[in-house]
Amino acid sequence: MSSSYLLNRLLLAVPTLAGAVTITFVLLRVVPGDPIAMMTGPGATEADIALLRAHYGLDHSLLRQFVIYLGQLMTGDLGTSISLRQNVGELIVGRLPVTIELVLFAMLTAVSLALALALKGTFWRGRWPERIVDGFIGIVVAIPDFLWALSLILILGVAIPVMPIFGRMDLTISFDSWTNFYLIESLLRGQLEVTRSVLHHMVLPAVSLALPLMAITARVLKSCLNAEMNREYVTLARTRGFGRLRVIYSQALRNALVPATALSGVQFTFLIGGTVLVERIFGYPGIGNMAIDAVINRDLPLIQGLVLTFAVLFIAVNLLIDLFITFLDPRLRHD
Amino acid sequence: MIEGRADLPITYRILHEPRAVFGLGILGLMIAVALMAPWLAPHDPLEQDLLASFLPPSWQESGDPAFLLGTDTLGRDVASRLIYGTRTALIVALVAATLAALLGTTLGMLAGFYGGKTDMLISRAVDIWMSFPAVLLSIVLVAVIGAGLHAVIIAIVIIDWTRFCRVIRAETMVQKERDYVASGITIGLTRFRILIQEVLPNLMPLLIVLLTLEMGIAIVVETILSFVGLSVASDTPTWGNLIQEGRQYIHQVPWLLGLPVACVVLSVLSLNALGDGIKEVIDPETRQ
Amino acid sequence: MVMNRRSFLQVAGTASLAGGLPLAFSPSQVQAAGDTLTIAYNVSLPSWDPTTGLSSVNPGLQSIWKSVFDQYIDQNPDLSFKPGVLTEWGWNADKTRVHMKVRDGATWQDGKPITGEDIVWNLNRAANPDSGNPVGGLIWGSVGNLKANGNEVTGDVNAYVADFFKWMAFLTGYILPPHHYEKVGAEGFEKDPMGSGPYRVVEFVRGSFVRLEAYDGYWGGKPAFRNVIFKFVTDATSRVAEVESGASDITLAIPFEEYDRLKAKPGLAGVATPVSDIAMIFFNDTGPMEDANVRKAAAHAVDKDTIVNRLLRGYGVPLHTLQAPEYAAFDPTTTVEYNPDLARSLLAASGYSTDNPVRFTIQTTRGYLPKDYEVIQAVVAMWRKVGIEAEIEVYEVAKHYELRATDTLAPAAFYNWGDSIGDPNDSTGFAMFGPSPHSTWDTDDLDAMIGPLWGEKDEAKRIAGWKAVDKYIAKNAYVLPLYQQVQPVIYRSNLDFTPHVANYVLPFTTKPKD
Amino acid sequence: MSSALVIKNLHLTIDNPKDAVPILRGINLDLRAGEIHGLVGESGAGKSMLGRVILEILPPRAKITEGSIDYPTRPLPGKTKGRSAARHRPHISLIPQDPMTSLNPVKKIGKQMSEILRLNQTGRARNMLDQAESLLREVKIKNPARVLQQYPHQLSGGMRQRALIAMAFSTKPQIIIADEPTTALDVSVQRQVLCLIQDLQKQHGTTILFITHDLGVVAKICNRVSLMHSGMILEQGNVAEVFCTPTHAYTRSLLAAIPRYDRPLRELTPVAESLQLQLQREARAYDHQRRN
Repeated sequence: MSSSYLLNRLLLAVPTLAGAVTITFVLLRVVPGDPIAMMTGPGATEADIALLRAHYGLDHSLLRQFVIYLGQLMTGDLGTSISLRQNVGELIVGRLPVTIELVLFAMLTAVSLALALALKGTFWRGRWPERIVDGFIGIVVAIPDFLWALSLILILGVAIPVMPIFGRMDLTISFDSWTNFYLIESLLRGQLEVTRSVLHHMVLPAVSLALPLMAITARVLKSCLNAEMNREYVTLARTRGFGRLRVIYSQALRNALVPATALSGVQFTFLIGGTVLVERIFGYPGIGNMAIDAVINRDLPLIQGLVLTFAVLFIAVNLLIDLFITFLDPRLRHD
Repeated sequence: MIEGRADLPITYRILHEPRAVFGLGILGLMIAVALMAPWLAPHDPLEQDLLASFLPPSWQESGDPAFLLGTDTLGRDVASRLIYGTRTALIVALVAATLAALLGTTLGMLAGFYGGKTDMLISRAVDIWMSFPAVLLSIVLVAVIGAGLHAVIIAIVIIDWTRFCRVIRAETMVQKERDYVASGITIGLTRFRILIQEVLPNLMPLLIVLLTLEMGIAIVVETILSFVGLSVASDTPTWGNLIQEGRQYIHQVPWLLGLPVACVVLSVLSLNALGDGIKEVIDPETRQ
Repeated sequence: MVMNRRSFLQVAGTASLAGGLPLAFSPSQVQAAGDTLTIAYNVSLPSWDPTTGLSSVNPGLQSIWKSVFDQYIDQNPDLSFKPGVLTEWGWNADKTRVHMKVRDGATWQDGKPITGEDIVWNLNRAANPDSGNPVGGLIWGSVGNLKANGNEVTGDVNAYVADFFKWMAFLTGYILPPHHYEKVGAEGFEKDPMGSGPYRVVEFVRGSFVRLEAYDGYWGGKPAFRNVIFKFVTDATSRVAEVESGASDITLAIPFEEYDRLKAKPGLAGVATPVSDIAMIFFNDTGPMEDANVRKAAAHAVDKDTIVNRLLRGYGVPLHTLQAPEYAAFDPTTTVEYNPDLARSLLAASGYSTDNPVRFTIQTTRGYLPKDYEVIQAVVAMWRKVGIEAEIEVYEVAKHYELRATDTLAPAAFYNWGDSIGDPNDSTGFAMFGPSPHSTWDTDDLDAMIGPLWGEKDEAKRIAGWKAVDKYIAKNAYVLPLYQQVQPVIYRSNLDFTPHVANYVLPFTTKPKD
Repeated sequence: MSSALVIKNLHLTIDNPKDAVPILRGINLDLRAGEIHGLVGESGAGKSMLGRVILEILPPRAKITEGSIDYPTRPLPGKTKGRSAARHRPHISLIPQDPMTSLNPVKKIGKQMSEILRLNQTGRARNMLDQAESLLREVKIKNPARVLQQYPHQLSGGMRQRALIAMAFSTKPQIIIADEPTTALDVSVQRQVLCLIQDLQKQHGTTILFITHDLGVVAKICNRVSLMHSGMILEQGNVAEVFCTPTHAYTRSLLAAIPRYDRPLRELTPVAESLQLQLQREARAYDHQRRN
C-alpha cells in the first residue's frame, strides 16, 4: 500500500492540529471575565489572586502565554486543572479509555445495524418492506442522540427497569483495573462477571449514540448500494449465478462502501462529539462528561486539553476512514 | 419514460413529491403558528398562576378547559408556551441557517471557483473546524458569549458554516467545468460576474436543500444548549427550555416533556423530509 | 396527576409482562451485598484536599470529606457541637490565648497516632496564604504562635474571632496527616488520600464514584456499613432513577414532586427537614437598587408563603432575615410583610408603575438548587405585578463567585447562603459587611453597625448586636431573604437514616433498621 | 437443426406510476443450436431488453405480459420452475457492451473469475485460479498469470473485454448473449475481439445471440439475422437472404445506409423520417388493437 499517501495524510493533519491548538487558545482567552477570580471563590484577597495568576502564567502577555503554552505542549505538558488540581494530561489519559470503549462499541453497533438495514433495504428494493426500512431510517435520523438517551432511560430504565442507567459498571463488583479499558481488560483477564456488567451498562449510552449514526449511514449506504445495483457488473454477476442477496454483499457492497464511507465518515466524528451529552446523561465517566464539568467550572487548562483531545481523536478517525477507503478501492491505491 | 417529467417546472415536481409536500406542510404550519402566536395562544406564555400549577390537559378528569394542554410548575399555559416556542425555534432555525449558509456558501464558492491558494486556505480552515466536536464547541462558545438567543445563533453559525462550505465548494468545482462558464469567459464576462450570475443560480437548488437540513440542525442545537442550561435565558419559552423543565417532572407530568420533544422531532422530521424531497427532484443521480 | 402516574405505570407493567422481561433491577434483588451502602450523590468530588481551593468551601462536598477526614470539632444533627479529634477547646478569660486537647487513641488511617504537632501543622498550613485555604486569612490566621506539648496545643490570639472554634466544625476545618502529605505532595495526595475518619478511600474514579471501606482503627467505633459507595450523579432525574431502580440506597436533592412520589412507593422512605441553607437575593448597591423605595418594594412584593407552599410544595421555611430558626441570632420579631399595595405605593413615590416599571437584571443559577430558576421566575412575575420589570440572566455558580469577588453582580442576584455552624458572623456578617469579600451590599451605615461586633467578646451583647443589625437590614431592605431550604432525602425503607441540619448525608450514622 | 431457444409471442411492458409502456410487442424468435444470430435495430428498438428477458435480468418495473420462452436443450429442464432463477441461469451468459463498467472495480481479475468458477462447480481455490489462467490464455491474453493479479482499472479496454469473454465462456454456457460487445472498443481492437468470439463459438459450439446496430458486423459473423423496430421483429432469415432480398422497407432502408467503399458518401441515405413515423404508428395501432 502506498506509504507516501499515508505520510501525506499524516503531514496534512499537522497544520490542522496546529490550527486547532491556536483556535482553542485564542477562543478561551477572549472569555470575558477572570478565570482566576472564579477559581479562588469567595474569600480570596487581591494578593491570593495575583499569586494564582502568576502560578498559571496568566500575568504574561497573550503572545507570551501562547509561546509558553506551545512549549509546554511540545513536552507533553497540558498544564494543571484548576478545579481538579491535577495534571490535565493524566486526567485525560485516565478517562480516555472509558470514552474510547464506549465510542468503539457504539460505532460497531451503528455500523452493524446500518449494514443490516441497508442490505435488507436493498434486498427488498422496490417492494413494500423497503418503504418500512426507509421510513424507520427517516424517523431515527430526525432524533438527536441525547433525546434517544432520555427516551431510553424512561423506557428501559424506569418504566421497564431492565437496564442500568448510570455509571460504567455495577459498583458492588470489585475490579482493580490497570488500564481502565474495563471491557477489553476484563475479557483478557477472564473476569467475565465484570465484562457482563460493563457491557450491560454500556448498552443504553452506546445505543443512544449509535442510532443517529446508524440511520445516516444506513441511508447513505443504501442509496450508494442502489446506485451500485444498477451498474453493469452487478447485472452481469446475476447472469453468472450470483443469488439476489449474494450479489449484494459479495459484489455491490464493497463498491458502495467507498462513496458511503466517504460521505458518512464525518458522522463518525459527530458520534464522538455526542459523547459530551450522552456521557453526561448516563453518568459515564469519560472525557465527554468531564468536558461539561470543565466548562461549568471554567477550568481553562482542562477545557483546552479536552478540546485538543477531541481534535486529535477526530483527526485520527478521519485518517482511519481515509485509510479504510484506500483499502477498499484499489483505484485510489494506484494513482 | 421518466425524462418526460423532467421537463415539468421544478415547483410542480416538488409539489408532487410526497415527502416535500409533507415537509412544506409542516413548515408552513410552523410559520403560520409563529406569525399568529399572539392570536393563537390562549394565554400570555409568561403569565403565572402558582395556585394552578401542573394542571393536566383539558380532556383529562381534573383538567381545566382554559388550559388546553395543561400548565407547568409555575402554572403557565403549556399550549401557549409551545406556540411561542415555535416562534423562537423558527427564528433560530431561519436566522442561524441563513447566516451559516451565507458565510459557508461565500467561502465555498470562492474556494471552489478560484482554487489555488484561496482554496487551500479555506479548505484548511474547514478541516480545522471539523476537528472540533460541535456540541462541546457550541457549549464553550455560549459559555463564552453568554446565554441568549443571539449567542445560540452565533454559535450555530460559527460551527455550521463548514457544512455549507464543503458541499458548495465541491459543487462549484463541478459547475466550473461546465460549458457555460467557459463560454462566459469567451464572451468577456469577468470571473466574478460569472460566479455571481451564472454559477450561483446553478447552486441554488443544492443550497436550498442544505438550508432546510440546517434549519433542522439549528432547532436541535437550540434544544441541546437549553438542555445543558445554556440557551436562551430569561423566561423566553423555547422548546429546549420546555424539555429541560419537563424532564424534572417526567413521572408526574410526562406530557411536559413529551409535547416539546414531539415538536422538535416533528419539525426536524419535516425539514429533513423537505430537504430529501427537493433533493430527489433536483438531483438526476437519484432520480431513477 | 395521580391518574396519569397510574396509567403510566400500567402501561409500563403491561409492557414488561408482554415482553416477558425480567425486572433485573428491581429494588429487592439488588443490594444482596448487605454490607454496602450506595449513595447517589448530587455533587461530584473534585479534590481530596478539603482545606484548599474553591471546592473546599462548597457545602455540598462536606458529607464525603466528613466520611474520610476528621474535623477538629464535630456537630450533632441539631448543629450543637461535640468533640471531634479535639476533646477540649477554648479561650482563656481575656480571650488572648487558645488551648486545645487532642483525643487520646485517635489515629491516622495508617495507624499512626494523631499528635498535638499534627494539629499545629494543620492550623499553620490553613493560616498560610500560600496553601490556598479560602478562609485562611479570615479565620485560621486569627491565631498564631501555636505550640504542642504532647496532646495539648496552645496558641496566641492575633485577632479575636468569636466563631473561631465553630469554624473547626465548619468549612476547611479538617485535619490531614502531615507525615503522609509531606511524603506524597499535593498532587500525590489527590491520588492517595488519607485521613483519620471512619472510612478510608479504596477506589476513586473522578466524576464517577468513590468507594470507601471502614477504617477499623477509627476512634468513633465501627460503622454499620463496611463499604460505602458515593456515586456522583449530578443530574436530578438520574438520581431519582437510581433510587427508584434500586441501584442506589440513598439520594438527595431531588425535585419535591419526585420526593413525594418516591416516598409513597413501597420499599422507599423519605425525610425532608430544614437545613442550614438560606435561599436569598443579594441586592447590589448600584443603579436602581440605590433607591430605597425600589428595594423595599421588591421586598414587600414577594409572597414567600405562596412560593414555599405552592412552588416548593411546602418544603421550605419562609424567612425575613439571614438567620434560620436554628441559628444563634434568630429573632422571630424581625419580619417583612407581603404587601403588594405598599410595594406599589413605594414605587409610585419614586415615579414607577406597571406602565413605567423600574428595570434591572436579576441573576440566578439554574438547577444548582432545587427549583432555583423557577423560584426566580415566580419572584419576577410577582415583581412585574407591582411595577418592577426584572430580566433574568442565568449563570453558573462559578460565575457568581467571580462576580461577587469583583463586586460586579447584577442589582439582584439569587444565591444560597449556607451557615451550618449557625453563627451570625457567618450569616449576616460575611454576607452584609462591606469589607468582607463575600458581601455584595456595602454602605457605610451598615459597616459602622457591624464593625464593632467582630471583636465583641461578650457573647450575649454580640448576639443582641447582630439581632439589631438584622432588624436594620430588614427595615432598609439591603438584602432579600426568601426561605430556609428543606433537603429531601430518599432512602430504602429498611435503613435508619438521620437527617442533619447541616445538610449532611453521613454514611457513618446510617444503619440498617432492626 | 435443433433449437436452443424458442420465444413465442413475447410481450413486455414497463410499468410507470400512471401507465404501462409496451417495450416488446409479440416477439417470435427461434435460436438454433450452434448458430450466431444477429439481432439488429436502432437504439430504443428493444433489442437489449430482449437480451435481458432471455437472461432474466429485467429491471424491477418491467413485466412480461404474454408469451413464453423455452430452452429445449437446457440441461436439467425440471429446475426451471425453481424459486431461484439464478441456479439454472449460467447456461446462458452475457458478453456486455461496456467493458469499463462490467467488471467489479474493487476485485482482482483472478478473484472475479474464480468466484464465478466456484459458484458453478466444486473444487479448491487454487484449482480455480489455474482454470482462470487457462481461460485467459484461451482468449489470447499474453501474460495471464499477471492479469489475474491485476485490477480492472489496470487493464486496457480490449484486455477487459477479453477477460469478460473468458468469463462468459467459463461457465460453459449453451447460449451467449453478446450485447454490442465491440461498440465501446477501438476499431483496431474490434476486429480482434470479433474474431475471438467467432473462434471460441466454433470451438465450443455455443449458440450466440449477437445484438448490434452494425449490419456490417452481422454480415461478417452471423448465420441468421432478425431486424427489430419498436419492439417488433420486422424481418428474420438467413443473412445472405435478408441482405440480398430484403422484404421490409425498413431493412432496405437500413441496408442503404451502410457506408461502403463502392458507394459515394453522399448517396448514403438515412432511414427516412416518414418511415420512422410510420413504424411508430403501426406499433401504436398494434397496441390499440391488442387492448380491445
